[in-house]
Amino acid sequence: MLTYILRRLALALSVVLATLVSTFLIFFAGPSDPAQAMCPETRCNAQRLQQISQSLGLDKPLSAQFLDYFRGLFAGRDFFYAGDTVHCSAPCLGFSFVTRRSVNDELFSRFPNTVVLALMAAVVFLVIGVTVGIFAAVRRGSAVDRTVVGASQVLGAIPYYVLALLVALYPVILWNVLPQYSSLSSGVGPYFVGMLAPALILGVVTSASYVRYTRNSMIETLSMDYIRTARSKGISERTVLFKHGFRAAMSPIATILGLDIAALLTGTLITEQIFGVDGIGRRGLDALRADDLPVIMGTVLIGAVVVVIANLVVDIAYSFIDPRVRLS
Amino acid sequence: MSETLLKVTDLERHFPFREVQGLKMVKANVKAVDGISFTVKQGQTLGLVGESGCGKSTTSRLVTRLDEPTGGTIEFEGRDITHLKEHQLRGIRRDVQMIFQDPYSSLNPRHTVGSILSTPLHVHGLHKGKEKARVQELLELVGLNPEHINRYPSEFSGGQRQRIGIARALAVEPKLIVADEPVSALDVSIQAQVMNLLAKLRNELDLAFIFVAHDLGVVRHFCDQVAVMYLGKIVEYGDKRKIYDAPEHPYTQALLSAAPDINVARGVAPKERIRLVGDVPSPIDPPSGCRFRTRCWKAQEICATQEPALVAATAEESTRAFREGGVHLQACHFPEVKTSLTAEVPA
Amino acid sequence: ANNTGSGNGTNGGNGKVDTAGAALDPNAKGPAPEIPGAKRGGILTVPYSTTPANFDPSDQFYQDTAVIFSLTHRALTTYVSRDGKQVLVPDLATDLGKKSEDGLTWTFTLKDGIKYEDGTPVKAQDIVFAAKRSFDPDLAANGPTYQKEFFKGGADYQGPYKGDKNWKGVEAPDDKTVVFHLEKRFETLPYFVSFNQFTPIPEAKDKKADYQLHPLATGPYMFDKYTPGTELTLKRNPNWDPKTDPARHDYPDGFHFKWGVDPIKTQTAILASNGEDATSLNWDAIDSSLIPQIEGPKKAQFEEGPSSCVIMVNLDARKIPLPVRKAIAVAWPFDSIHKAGGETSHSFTPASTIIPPQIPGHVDYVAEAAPGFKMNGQGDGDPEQAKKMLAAAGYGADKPFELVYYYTNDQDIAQKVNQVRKQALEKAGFKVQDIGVPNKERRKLAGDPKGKYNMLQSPRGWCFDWPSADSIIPPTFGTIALSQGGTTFGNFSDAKIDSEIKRIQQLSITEQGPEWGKMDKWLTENYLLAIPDYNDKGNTVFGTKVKNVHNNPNKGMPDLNDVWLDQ
Amino acid sequence: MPEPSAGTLTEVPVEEASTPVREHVEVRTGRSPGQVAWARLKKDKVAIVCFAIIVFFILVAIFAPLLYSLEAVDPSTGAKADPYTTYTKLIDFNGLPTVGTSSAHWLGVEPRLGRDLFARWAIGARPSLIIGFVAAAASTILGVTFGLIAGYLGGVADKIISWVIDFFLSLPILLLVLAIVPIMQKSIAGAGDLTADETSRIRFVVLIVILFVFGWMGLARLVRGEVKSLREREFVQAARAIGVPTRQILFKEILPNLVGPIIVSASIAVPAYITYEATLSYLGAGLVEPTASWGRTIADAQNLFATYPLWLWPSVIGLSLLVLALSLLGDSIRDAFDPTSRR
Amino acid sequence: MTATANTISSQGSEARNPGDVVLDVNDLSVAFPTEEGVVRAVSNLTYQARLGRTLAIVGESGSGKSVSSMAVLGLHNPKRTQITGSIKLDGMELVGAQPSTFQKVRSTKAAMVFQDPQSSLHPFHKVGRQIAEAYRAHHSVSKQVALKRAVEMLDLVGIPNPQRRANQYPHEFSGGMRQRAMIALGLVNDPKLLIADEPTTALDVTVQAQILDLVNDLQKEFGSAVILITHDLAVVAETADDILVMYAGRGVEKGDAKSVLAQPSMPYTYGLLQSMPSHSEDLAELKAIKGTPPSLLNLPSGCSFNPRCDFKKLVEGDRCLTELPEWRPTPGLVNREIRCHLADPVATLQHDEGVR
Ligand SMILES: Nc1ncnc2c1ncn2[C@@H]1O[C@H](COP(=O)(O)OP(=O)(O)OP(=O)(O)O)[C@@H](O)[C@H]1O
Ligand SMILES: Nc1ncnc2c1ncn2[C@@H]1O[C@H](COP(=O)(O)OP(=O)(O)OP(=O)(O)O)[C@@H](O)[C@H]1O
Ligand SMILES: [Mg+2]
Ligand SMILES: [Mg+2]
Repeated sequence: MLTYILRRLALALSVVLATLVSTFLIFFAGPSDPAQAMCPETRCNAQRLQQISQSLGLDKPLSAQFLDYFRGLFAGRDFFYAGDTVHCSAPCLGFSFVTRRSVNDELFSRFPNTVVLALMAAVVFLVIGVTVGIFAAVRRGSAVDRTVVGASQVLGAIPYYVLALLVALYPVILWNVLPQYSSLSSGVGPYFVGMLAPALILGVVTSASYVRYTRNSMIETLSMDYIRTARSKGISERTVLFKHGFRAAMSPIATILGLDIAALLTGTLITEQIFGVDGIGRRGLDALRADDLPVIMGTVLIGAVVVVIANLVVDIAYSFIDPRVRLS
Repeated sequence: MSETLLKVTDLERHFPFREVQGLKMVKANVKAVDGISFTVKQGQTLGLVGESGCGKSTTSRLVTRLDEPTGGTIEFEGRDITHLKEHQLRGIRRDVQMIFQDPYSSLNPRHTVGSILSTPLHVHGLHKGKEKARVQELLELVGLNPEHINRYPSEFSGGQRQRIGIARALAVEPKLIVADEPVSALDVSIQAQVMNLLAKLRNELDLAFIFVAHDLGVVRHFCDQVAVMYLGKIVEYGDKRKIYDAPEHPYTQALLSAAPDINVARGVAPKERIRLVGDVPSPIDPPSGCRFRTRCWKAQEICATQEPALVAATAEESTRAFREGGVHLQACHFPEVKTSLTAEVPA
Repeated sequence: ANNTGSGNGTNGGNGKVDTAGAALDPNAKGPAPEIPGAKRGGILTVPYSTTPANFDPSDQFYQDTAVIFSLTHRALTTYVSRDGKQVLVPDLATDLGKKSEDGLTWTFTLKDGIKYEDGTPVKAQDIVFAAKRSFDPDLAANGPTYQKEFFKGGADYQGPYKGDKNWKGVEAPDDKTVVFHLEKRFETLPYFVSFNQFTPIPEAKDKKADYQLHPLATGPYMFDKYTPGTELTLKRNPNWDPKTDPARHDYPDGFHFKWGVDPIKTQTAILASNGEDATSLNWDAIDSSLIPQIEGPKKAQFEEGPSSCVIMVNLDARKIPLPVRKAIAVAWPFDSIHKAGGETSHSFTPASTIIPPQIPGHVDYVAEAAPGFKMNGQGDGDPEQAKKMLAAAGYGADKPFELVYYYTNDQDIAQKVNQVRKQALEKAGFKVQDIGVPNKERRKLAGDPKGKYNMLQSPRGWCFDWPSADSIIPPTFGTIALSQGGTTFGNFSDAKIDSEIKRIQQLSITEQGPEWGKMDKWLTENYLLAIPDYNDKGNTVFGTKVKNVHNNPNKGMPDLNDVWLDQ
Repeated sequence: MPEPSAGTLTEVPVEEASTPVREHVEVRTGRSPGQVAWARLKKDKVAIVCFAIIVFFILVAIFAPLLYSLEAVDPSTGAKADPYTTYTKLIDFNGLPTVGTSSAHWLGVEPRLGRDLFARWAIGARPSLIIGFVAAAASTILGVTFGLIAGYLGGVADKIISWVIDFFLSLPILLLVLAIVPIMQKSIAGAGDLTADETSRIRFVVLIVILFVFGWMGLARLVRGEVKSLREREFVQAARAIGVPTRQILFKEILPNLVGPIIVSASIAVPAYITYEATLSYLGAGLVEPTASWGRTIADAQNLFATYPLWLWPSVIGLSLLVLALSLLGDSIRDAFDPTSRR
Repeated sequence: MTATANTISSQGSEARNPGDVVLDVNDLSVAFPTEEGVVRAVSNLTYQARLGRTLAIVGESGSGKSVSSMAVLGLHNPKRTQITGSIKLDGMELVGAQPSTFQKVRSTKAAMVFQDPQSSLHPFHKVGRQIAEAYRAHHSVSKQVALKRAVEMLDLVGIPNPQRRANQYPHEFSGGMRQRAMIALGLVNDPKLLIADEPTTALDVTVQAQILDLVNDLQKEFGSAVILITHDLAVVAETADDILVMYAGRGVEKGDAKSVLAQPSMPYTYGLLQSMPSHSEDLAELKAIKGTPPSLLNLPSGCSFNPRCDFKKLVEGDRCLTELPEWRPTPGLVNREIRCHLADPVATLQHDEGVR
């Protein structure tokens, strides 16, 4: 068990490190010039470019730049700006010359919104996906099953953003049945109520695939020998389904969930964009438009770390769900 | 006396793995096969019996060089093949063949019978240009319809598939066939067909066999010599008759007594059963000294400290073996030595 | 067309402004006159699509932040809207400044009783500090650059942190007096000091990069919560004294700005006016899908008016001879490009001049590119006529004239416009090399005078910084920009043009207007360095409870100071 | 040990009057697993309908020019429509078309530009299909190769490849792709200047490359797992015992057994890539003008879906229907290859 | 209906005394409609199980042993299975019974021990809990009490240190212990009938002996009826009282176990015995039954065994090929029944064995 966790941890770390290196290379060694991108129009000239390069350390060799960045992640880092040092505490993701703020301020303040959206959506798709999936599995082959599976297919086939746009427009703006997003500063209640529409549509659309995963997993589980044993004990069919079938059927779903975190981030990105939720995805997109490399890189890194951690958590949780894993 | 085909000396296969104990990373070994020796002579059949996990399959895989030993030597026709590389093994691949246990997974479901049987011919460049005829011949040899050359394995029953597996092994005209539980997966009625076929081929083609099985009846029926394995070691080795009728090692005795006997229905008194307690210990950390001591009713202190060698039980036995040729070795500090072979069951 | 500042008070109409003098009211006093029927209370929500980079007063140059700062920050001067016209009035200063004889020293005196939001008094030194701060290359990276050009020693000054401590371009001899020393005459300085760069910043409270998180207010509102890049809420400033302020009202209780919203959804929502949307206002260009609404049932929720920008088709006169420039003007598919660009009848008015109508001195004329072919920014061009003109200039099918330009290939609309433009130009017999580059890069490439293009270099248009052609023609046609390594309309260096600019700039502010107007016509008729395309319009969509919205023609945005909410 | 019943379910051999010496097998199901799957597929009505839909779209894509040439000559422009020529004459000053559906424009014309919507719709099927199929083919090859290597060789190669898979799977791909598309476009283009047509062609290539570079991991993981278990299967051991060279074992013994999972995974990849392309186009990192693609059209038309529905919906329907048909067909294929699944 | 010689009528009443019929299966047929056609897994099966006795059901793989016994507990999916005939368990008719009826009788009246203990125990639940659950399903007791009972049961089946073992997961058990746990699970509610479906096939010889001894001991202790499903005739010889030989879904021979094995009277049973190496260990060649079992999709007409039968020539006409033989007492033997057309099977087979 410990071996397993340690090995898993080492893997996670190496993946994060590799993400760090590769995104760094893509962005800072790629064809676009970060200083140029950050140089404001009205006052951009050679001198200014050089100042930015210097302040960001872009004039140093790439390896030194990377070391600076890397050190910043663990020990924090100082930037020279307006004749002043701006301290960016660990884990320092850099400093944006576009907004003059440390990337941490930019992203960590928005990260909770993304997390709330993703979690609310996850609740929606897990609840819908699992209940409907089990229902379909138990009624396998019936008209209900076919309808459910068909509907999930159709839902999955329509481009997500079209659905999201429709929801953002009709129920939210025009019919006013679901409230619009408002930031946490306008109150906890309105904030969560405002998250409802984006979380619902993201959750419902994502649930389409979970309905199918759950259904398939449940069908497979129900064909296992130990389910037959459970039945032969004379316990109720409900107990068989939920106590014996459900837990075993859920463990592959947990794995899929871990793998799906990356996809969920994609979903939140589009959702944030459409519903105006102030999350890191949307911030990342803005940064892309503004060529704000430190922020883009910070977003990618945070995303990677989230995925890695989620996978790690799922894997370790999995070993608690399935006692067989604990030994290996 | 026929010449020695295969000579295995102190064969060893340890599977290393790593494990965290507390905060340390510890290297450990699964001692699947831990120093076994035997010989197989031309035209002879050696039976390998023992409980699950005792290393029978691993031995088969080592002998066929599908796996590389971590110790000991394997000599085939006097040539050391222990550590040959894949390309050096080509000759051996012709002379030593294998028949597998599972008739379902041992045939590639994507290949027709014809292609399964002609692959060895192509690989070794045998019967060039006449492969098809040879394949049909092989099919006929194992009692299948030669016209079924274009069928897929899924279209055959288990017994028929096992015949295809046998035909494949025969395709390269080997001298030694290692059969790892070739009939365990088959029903009784089919098992008999396959056994008969193997016996027929053995006689017709003068083949040597290493025959792995856990069914003692099957081994008794088919083999000349028997090696009884326990936890990666041979505990008793000798002529079939000796082993079955006068087992000396307690484990062999327990094994034989545990096998139910159909003759009970005919009024033969049931054997007195030796009840072993517990299960086979883990091969990762086998008991010290004699490996069987943890389940043995004869175990004494010496068994824990000293590993018994595989030797003849008594001096007389040793001389008898020398005189008559039939070996009988065992590895127990306290072997049961029966002087007369009286327990024979009337045929 | 709207216009601004006419001396005759109520005479709104279409009357031409021939003097700018009346657009100044040095004697204006607070408080600002009450708006009939206006009620106090409510929060006005303002969601819009762009996101201000920051709120450092030293760094502001954009219209949206200027509108927001107009609620919170007071500079030396400011504008008031009188009968739909913009008038420059003193704000923190007692008048519009006193000029020395040689015009190289200006003196402003501060009013009494002006306080920051925390109750501390505003001193002249604070304005001097702010002015110096606007030179910092980091903090004021995006701000205007006039101060560098005109203030004494401004060209090399690096601001209060890194710069020369003894720099004396701006001084405060005492707590109430601000003195500007100039390098050369700067007749429009009173306009310039209405910029946020001249709102006071107390040096003791300066936090450099972090000052933007809460710049100290002097206006009726102050920062409440600010989430950079996301939103800003304003609340009332208890230390604002309306009696000192001739320009501002404080009807709503607060404002809530939200950035980066999807304009179409926002406008749709505001037109539907459910809940908070009824007290919301958006100043993005109206989307064509909503035009049926704002022309029909929702007419009352829409306001439009001129903005400060004029858009041109820029030609590189160094590389394209005049006859070909004229042929381009004849071939140009104005209407198609406007349609493809998503422009609507509410987003622009076709232009035939360089100076937009609301600027004093504007001369309304329509030049001809060919006999009978008027350059009025309308129609889809005449490819046959253009072909003939090209032939006359020696170009034909065998030897086509090649037009080379950069276009943005990472924006959908730009790609579409390019399709239309290319097809039309090719139809007129030009060979077209359209070089697609990402937007950021296009700005760089098209702003490089040595670029590969021969047309559509920067600038695409020009938005004036104050209502005088002085802030339009010199920066866009003068050689200075070109010699400093920038691009201009035409990229053309011509001694005659330069001397004419210099001559007009020496005139007093009131005399300049008509002269610029004449120069505008002269430039187009004789040079055609850039083809006038259109004047941009500002649009405002607002909820049913938002009242008294009117467009500020200097900004193309509503004056939020005058808006009130009907709760 | 009894025979596994899964096998006997579908493959019960029939024994008829046999001669004493050798057995005759009277075979009813004389087919390889692939053939069995194919036979099942042919019986699957859903699969056939889906297949028909896909073929329909493929035909539309191939014969798009022919299709729109059937439209009548527009009386006001005096020309036959094509997907690229703009006719702003047909557009009013607010950008909305002044003509509706007509014999000259079966689906009307595009707001703002006046291009023929039917022509664009028909030709717009091409990018989706090409990108979907080419990227799926490429990622399949990549995934299978890596999976085979990792699974069969094991050891260091396996560790490295598995790690790379994990690494790719933890990247927030969409954001990265959005950032990389322009960078890659630049690298491909080099220093040269690109016209609109060149840009759109390069974008096409970039998209395909990106889709498969970020899309092979799932299959590689699957193939690796399968190979790992196949490797231990006795028929592979048998091949080794016979002396079959490794390469031949990989390609002749193992690969044919992966046909099922590979086809299934490829059939799932195609609709996924098509959807992904549309999403990228929506976010501005997809195809560019003047390419006509459904994803682009949807992105363009999203705000006018109520005001001018003809613009948006044909593409949404086309895309959704194609994706739906492809994924249902994928399901059917999977079922056909999986003897235990019965819907 | 049954023609067993010493029928003890127990229809409709509860079985209490040794020898009472607990399970009365009558003309049972089980068929599965599949894509390829209807699989007739069990046809016209009739047998009884009695208290205190062990009935062995033997036959080759696929002969319907498991399917028929699973029908007793109603473990087939009712939507995909056609079951006809009658199954009376302790007087209760189970064919066509409600799911609730099955729930009541499972584990209390009849319990089943499955072939593969590895896959038959839930991998995620602790062994003790799995056993306790079965107890609680039929007794309203607290969890602790049920768990105590589970520990007792584990002790009973000879698992050392049952208290600790109850708290472990199945994968921490060895194969033999798992099978013991399965047996404990089967017996926890003191059923009158225990069906053990090949309980030792997956086990080693020494462990197999332990388990068989255990089942025998427990039967003596509880006096319940045991149905032992196996394909190992030697096991039958040592453990069973009665035997039912199945071939292709049908019973073909039944009677006293020892008697049947010593003196088979149906060619298939005879063939099976002949092909066992331990039966004829010194013969150079085993006497194998030729051919393979038929497809259940398409059973041969007449006697299902006819394509493989060496003796069908001895039956006049082609009755073997056209007419399904009915159950009849074996001529010349008491307490034995066969389905075979042979006029004098005993003599015929004895003669054949003599020839060899
Ligand atoms: N590749 C391997 N890695 C680690 N351990 C192995 C490996 N192969 C076999 N073993 C271990 O070696 C021991 C002997 O295995 P082997 O398969 O030879 O037994 P066997 O006698 O054939 O058993 P069975 O009767 O079950 O087939 C077992 O404990 C097994 O777990
Ligand atoms: N659900 C099902 N659908 C279709 N056929 C089935 C089903 N269950 C069992 N069968 C078939 O019924 C036949 C009898 O199966 P059964 O499991 O009873 O055999 P068995 O005698 O127990 O054999 P074994 O010794 O292999 O356990 C087999 O051919 C099997 O394939
Ligand atoms: Mg083995
Ligand atoms: Mg069975």
